[in-house]
Amino acid sequence: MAVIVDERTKLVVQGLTGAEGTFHSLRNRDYGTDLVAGVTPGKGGIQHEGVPIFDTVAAAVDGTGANTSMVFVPARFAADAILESFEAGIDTIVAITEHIPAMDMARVVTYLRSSDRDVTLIGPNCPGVISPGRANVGIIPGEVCSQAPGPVGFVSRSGTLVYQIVHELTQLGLGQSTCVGIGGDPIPGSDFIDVLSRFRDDPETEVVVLVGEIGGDAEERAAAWAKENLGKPLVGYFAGREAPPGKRMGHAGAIVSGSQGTWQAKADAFREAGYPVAKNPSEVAQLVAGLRG
Amino acid sequence: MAVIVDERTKLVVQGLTGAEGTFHSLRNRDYGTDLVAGVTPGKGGIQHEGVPIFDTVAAAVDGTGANTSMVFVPARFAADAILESFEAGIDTIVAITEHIPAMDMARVVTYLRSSDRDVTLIGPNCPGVISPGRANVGIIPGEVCSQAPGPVGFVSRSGTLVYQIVHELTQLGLGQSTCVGIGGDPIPGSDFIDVLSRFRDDPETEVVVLVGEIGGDAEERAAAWAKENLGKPLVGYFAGREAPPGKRMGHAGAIVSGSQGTWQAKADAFREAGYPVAKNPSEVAQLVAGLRG
Amino acid sequence: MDLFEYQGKELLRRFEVPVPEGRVAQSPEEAAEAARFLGGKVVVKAQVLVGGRGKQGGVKVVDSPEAAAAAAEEIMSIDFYDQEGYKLKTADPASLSDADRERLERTVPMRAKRVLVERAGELKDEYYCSFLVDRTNRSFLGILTSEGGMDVEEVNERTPEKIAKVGIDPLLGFSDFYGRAMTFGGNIPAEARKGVLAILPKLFRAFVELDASQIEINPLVLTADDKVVALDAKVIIDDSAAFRLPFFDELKAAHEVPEQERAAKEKGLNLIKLDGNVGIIGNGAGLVMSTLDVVKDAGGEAANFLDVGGGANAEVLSNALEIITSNPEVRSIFINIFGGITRCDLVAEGIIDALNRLSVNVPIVVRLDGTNAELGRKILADNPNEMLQTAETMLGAADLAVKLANKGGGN
Amino acid sequence: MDLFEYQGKELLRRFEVPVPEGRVAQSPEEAAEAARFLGGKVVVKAQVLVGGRGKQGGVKVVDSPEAAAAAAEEIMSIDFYDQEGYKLKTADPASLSDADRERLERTVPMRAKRVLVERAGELKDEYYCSFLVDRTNRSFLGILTSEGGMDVEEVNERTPEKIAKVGIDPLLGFSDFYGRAMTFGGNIPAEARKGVLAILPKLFRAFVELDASQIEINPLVLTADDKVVALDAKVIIDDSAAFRLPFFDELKAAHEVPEQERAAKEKGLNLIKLDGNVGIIGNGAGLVMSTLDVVKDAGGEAANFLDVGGGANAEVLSNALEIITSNPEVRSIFINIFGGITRCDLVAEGIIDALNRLSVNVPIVVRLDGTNAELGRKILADNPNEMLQTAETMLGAADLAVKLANKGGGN
Repeated sequence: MAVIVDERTKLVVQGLTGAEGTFHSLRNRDYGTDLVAGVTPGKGGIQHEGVPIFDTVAAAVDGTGANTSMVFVPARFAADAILESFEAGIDTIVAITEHIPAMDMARVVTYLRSSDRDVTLIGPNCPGVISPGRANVGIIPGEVCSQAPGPVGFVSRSGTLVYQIVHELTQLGLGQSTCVGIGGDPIPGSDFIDVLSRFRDDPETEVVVLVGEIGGDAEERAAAWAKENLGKPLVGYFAGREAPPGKRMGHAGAIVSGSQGTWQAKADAFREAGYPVAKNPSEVAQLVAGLRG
Repeated sequence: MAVIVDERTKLVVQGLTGAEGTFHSLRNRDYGTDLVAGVTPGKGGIQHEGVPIFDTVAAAVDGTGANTSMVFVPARFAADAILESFEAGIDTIVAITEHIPAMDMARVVTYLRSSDRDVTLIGPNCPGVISPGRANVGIIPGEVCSQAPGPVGFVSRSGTLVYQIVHELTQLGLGQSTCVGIGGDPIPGSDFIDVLSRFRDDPETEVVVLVGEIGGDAEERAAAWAKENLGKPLVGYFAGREAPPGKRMGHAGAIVSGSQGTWQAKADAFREAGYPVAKNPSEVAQLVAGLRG
Repeated sequence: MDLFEYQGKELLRRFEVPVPEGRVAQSPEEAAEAARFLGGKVVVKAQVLVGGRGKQGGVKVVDSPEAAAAAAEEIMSIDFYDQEGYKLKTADPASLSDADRERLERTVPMRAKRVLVERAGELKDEYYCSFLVDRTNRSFLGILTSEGGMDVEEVNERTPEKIAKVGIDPLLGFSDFYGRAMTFGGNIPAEARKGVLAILPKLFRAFVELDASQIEINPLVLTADDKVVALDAKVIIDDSAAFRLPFFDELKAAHEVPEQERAAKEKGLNLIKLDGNVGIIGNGAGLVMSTLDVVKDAGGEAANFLDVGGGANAEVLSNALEIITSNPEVRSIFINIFGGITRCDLVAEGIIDALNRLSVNVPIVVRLDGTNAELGRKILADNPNEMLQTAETMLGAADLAVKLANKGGGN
Repeated sequence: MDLFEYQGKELLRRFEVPVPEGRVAQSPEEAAEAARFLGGKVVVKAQVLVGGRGKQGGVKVVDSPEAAAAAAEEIMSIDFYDQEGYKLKTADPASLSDADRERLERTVPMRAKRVLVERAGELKDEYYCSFLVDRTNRSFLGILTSEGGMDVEEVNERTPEKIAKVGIDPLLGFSDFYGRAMTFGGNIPAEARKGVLAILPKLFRAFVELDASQIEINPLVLTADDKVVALDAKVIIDDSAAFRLPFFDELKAAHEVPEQERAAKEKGLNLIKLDGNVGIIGNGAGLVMSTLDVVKDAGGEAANFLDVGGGANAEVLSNALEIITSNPEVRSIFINIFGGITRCDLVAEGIIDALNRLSVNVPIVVRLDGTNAELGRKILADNPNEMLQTAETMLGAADLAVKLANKGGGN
């Protein structure tokens, strides 16, 4: 099982021939991911590091049966690249690119959600997804994870905190089913609830770790959803408890979310839902270990 | 049963307070349609000919439980009116207004089709829908139809040909389950196939009449669909056999449809699918009568 | 509204679509002046709304103002036929069927009132590109192929895989991947790719903002200096959007319409002139088309298509009769009304009014049904006129009208 | 980027959103000149990015150029606090908790470097309107209520039904029914309805085309002559869209940033200055925030937030250290790196380079983990420096850094 990526993943990388794209794509392949194609318009037909390159994602899908794409193109072309993958029939899209304008993502996410297809977009501005021992799509170093699949489902808005906290889990012998970095952008392709619902449905996942940050109300909503729907233990950690309060322009944000987005608000939401909140990254692993007895 | 409109129809009319809107809304009410509300922004709160008027469709739905809307507003406001009905939760929208720009309708139809809801838009530029003895939403004169429900499902691109041919059916004692004018616009809310599939699912409908026109390939596609899916007898009639061939600009149209849209192409498609084609309006009724033999 | 090439290009220029430099000319003198202004080799192109004007001599390359004037003069005297008509005209007469021969006889050729004089240049390659409202999918479609030129329909039949047909979501608009799908799918060669990829979003924006139902560029060319340019433009504007297109009326004014059609339009009537002798008045396009069909079945030929529309009243009917009777070819008139919104009593009043107002000397056959038909028939019966007859059914009325037309008479 | 009111209004004007006539002034003299130009009664408004500037004396109505100059002078000398800070500052000191008192001490007030001088007029009514990127629904939201003014959040808590919150489909864009849903739903009175319905699509267009994450008009007013005008404007622009906003850099230039933050930005580093004495360097915003938290738990206070980002190399680290050590408050530095894309060996090289290049005289605690961490630790061990210490864990490193900071020392 695992979620989002696994042994059945056949990966096409948009922007594979760039320096960053090459580096991480090959790392993913080295990890064991089935890297089948790259896409660079105008370079169709060549081989790059042993990977066949196509002009379009549609051609790559036709030629290789790719079912998952990773987006590594520059920000101004990335929204279009996501749409291209979607239209080519790709069902799992992992967008690493950061600084995609929110207007673009609002349109992209609306477009994907309005389709009849069941498409998963992770990111943008995210470190990707790794299912230990199965597949790695993104930039999460495989070494921080457990070598074999384990019982912990992990989801985080922050990138480097994925590394830090998964590393601590691994050191305590707590293997992971899948680790997902959803990214911290205003309009993510998948939010906490989307990923939690995948963990709910995954029989291998026995306990879930959610790593958030101050700002917005995604953590509060996740807690409310989990209480009603998750049916598995959940441990929360939120970075930024001591961060200086951000300047706030006007009232619109507060009218919408009804939350001030503070650490306290998030911690309260978790505790009220019956979920423990870790004080620091190390405590996350300790709390999970405690739950596992 | 019947399709699209029936005894459960609760009608709100957008543009009811205009002259045309009032005339036809009241005729629909006289026919027996449950006319519950009108919408005219800024006139909310008044009664017009005994019908409560609301500022928005949402308010009308809240206040009256309306589930069907009829759009009678001028062309430049009509696409927006359709969207308003949709967003207010209306499931059946009948747009009478003609001359709505095709760009607007392309956007509206795409928007409606991308929703999860099962929404039916009939029109624009159409005479509406009547289920004899049950409900009339539009401008089809109730007198041309059978007084009681009957076995014939009727669908037409042309408006006045609805009157002519339904009248001929009625005179031969061939009652109708529902008569639908889908309108002749380039981007109709419902096309022949949409309505045929409703007739397929309607146990009361035993035979279907399809009235088309030269141009486009809607009739050809309908024949192909019906052959595979309808499972009921179908009689075709197409106006324009002797119309002068229209001037044609460029190749685009032919590349798309692969059909020249001539009367012969449509008649061939029907005959190849095993369906009789009437030579004139009177023969439609005769062919149906023969099938009912 | 179908736009002339020069009109379409003028609009496309506003969207930064590269088109050749050119000037429109209404006379040989103006053509010479345009050629002088442009300098060097120019192409003189008939501005006429038919396909295949090149085959009919409507496009000439010349290299002096004098030659441009001569070309314009020649072009403006050509009888242009649409593609169907041209095929019939140039076929071996012996090979034509009776129907084809008849159709050819009925075909009225067109003249070009203007020529477009454009700077001529060397071309390396020709492509075909269009954006259109796709009725089949109720969406937008972009079409592109490296197999450009006039025979693209044949390419489509023989090797459809060479033509990229890319559905474009009307809400999403033109995201660049659509352009790549068109360009790579249409096998545009590498040297033209950048230029084509740059022109596509501009064409699409023009398509949407002009409320076009079609923009066809055939050929889209790669010039000797590696520029991608729209060498022709067939633009069709959605008449329903006229209210929001500030340029609509001005462009419309350049279109000539037959006098009778113009008079009808002025009175809000939709008339198309035909070549038979039975005048037709009906309400609703479908019913009028159907009326043409039954007239033909009865052995007659319609003199026109006239739709008085949904809410016809006495005045509309009276106007319609006035226009129909102004056609000297008409030998009988068939008024076929099925009242819905239209009330038959008002139709009858309009007929009586016209008979009183005009000196009508062709027989009129009236068939009324639907809303207030009884009342309408009574009004006609109460105002007897030797030119006026009624019929119970549409088919009966058609038979009678044709019989009367064939009997002769008329004005 | 949060725009100043005058910047937001300048942009909104391009979208034909009615705003009061006004001029921005950078000195009392310019304010007087602006008042002279405008004539009559004017309002002088502090251009400062805090909420509730009115309560703090930042908005004054005057009726002469001299009075405008005086108002500008006064306003430009006010210490402005954000709403939270102002609440603490004006509260009874005895009622403050220790944490609040500490927060107040750490709050740095702001000055207005500019005032906006606008023509003042009579108002009949005030409303609240905004468009924003709605993170919760991953869509757009339009908000409108007749209950305008500064207390709209309270209205939202007490009587949320008085506030129309209308989701706007990002693909569909602003169809007019959204405007009616906002206007009728927000109880806008009949006399203002037409003006509000006209302004909404313009505001929405500005929202989209400016790549705004928020446009808030509070108040949107009905003037004595029944015009609907945006009296204030809080516009936030999405920094990620800077590449396609030609005005971005110019507007950005008007924003003052602390010297250290500016220097960091020039080197591509994301730094926010804080008031403690433990310098922080980390990779990734989440890890840096988490580092602040553990420093606090260890009893320390961070001197800054500095994220070296995803792909930090030796040069970046060296620059980061240079900037941190330029802050005289810093007593110790905590470098917390978990290598993913970032390679720890390059980080170590950067540290060594900085130590060689600069005269660093505060202790540095380094914690390396992840990609090439072993190698990085070896490089540090091979280049011993009395100011340099390493730690195995993040928590251990935090403890050490805080202990060293509290011990004193420093440059």
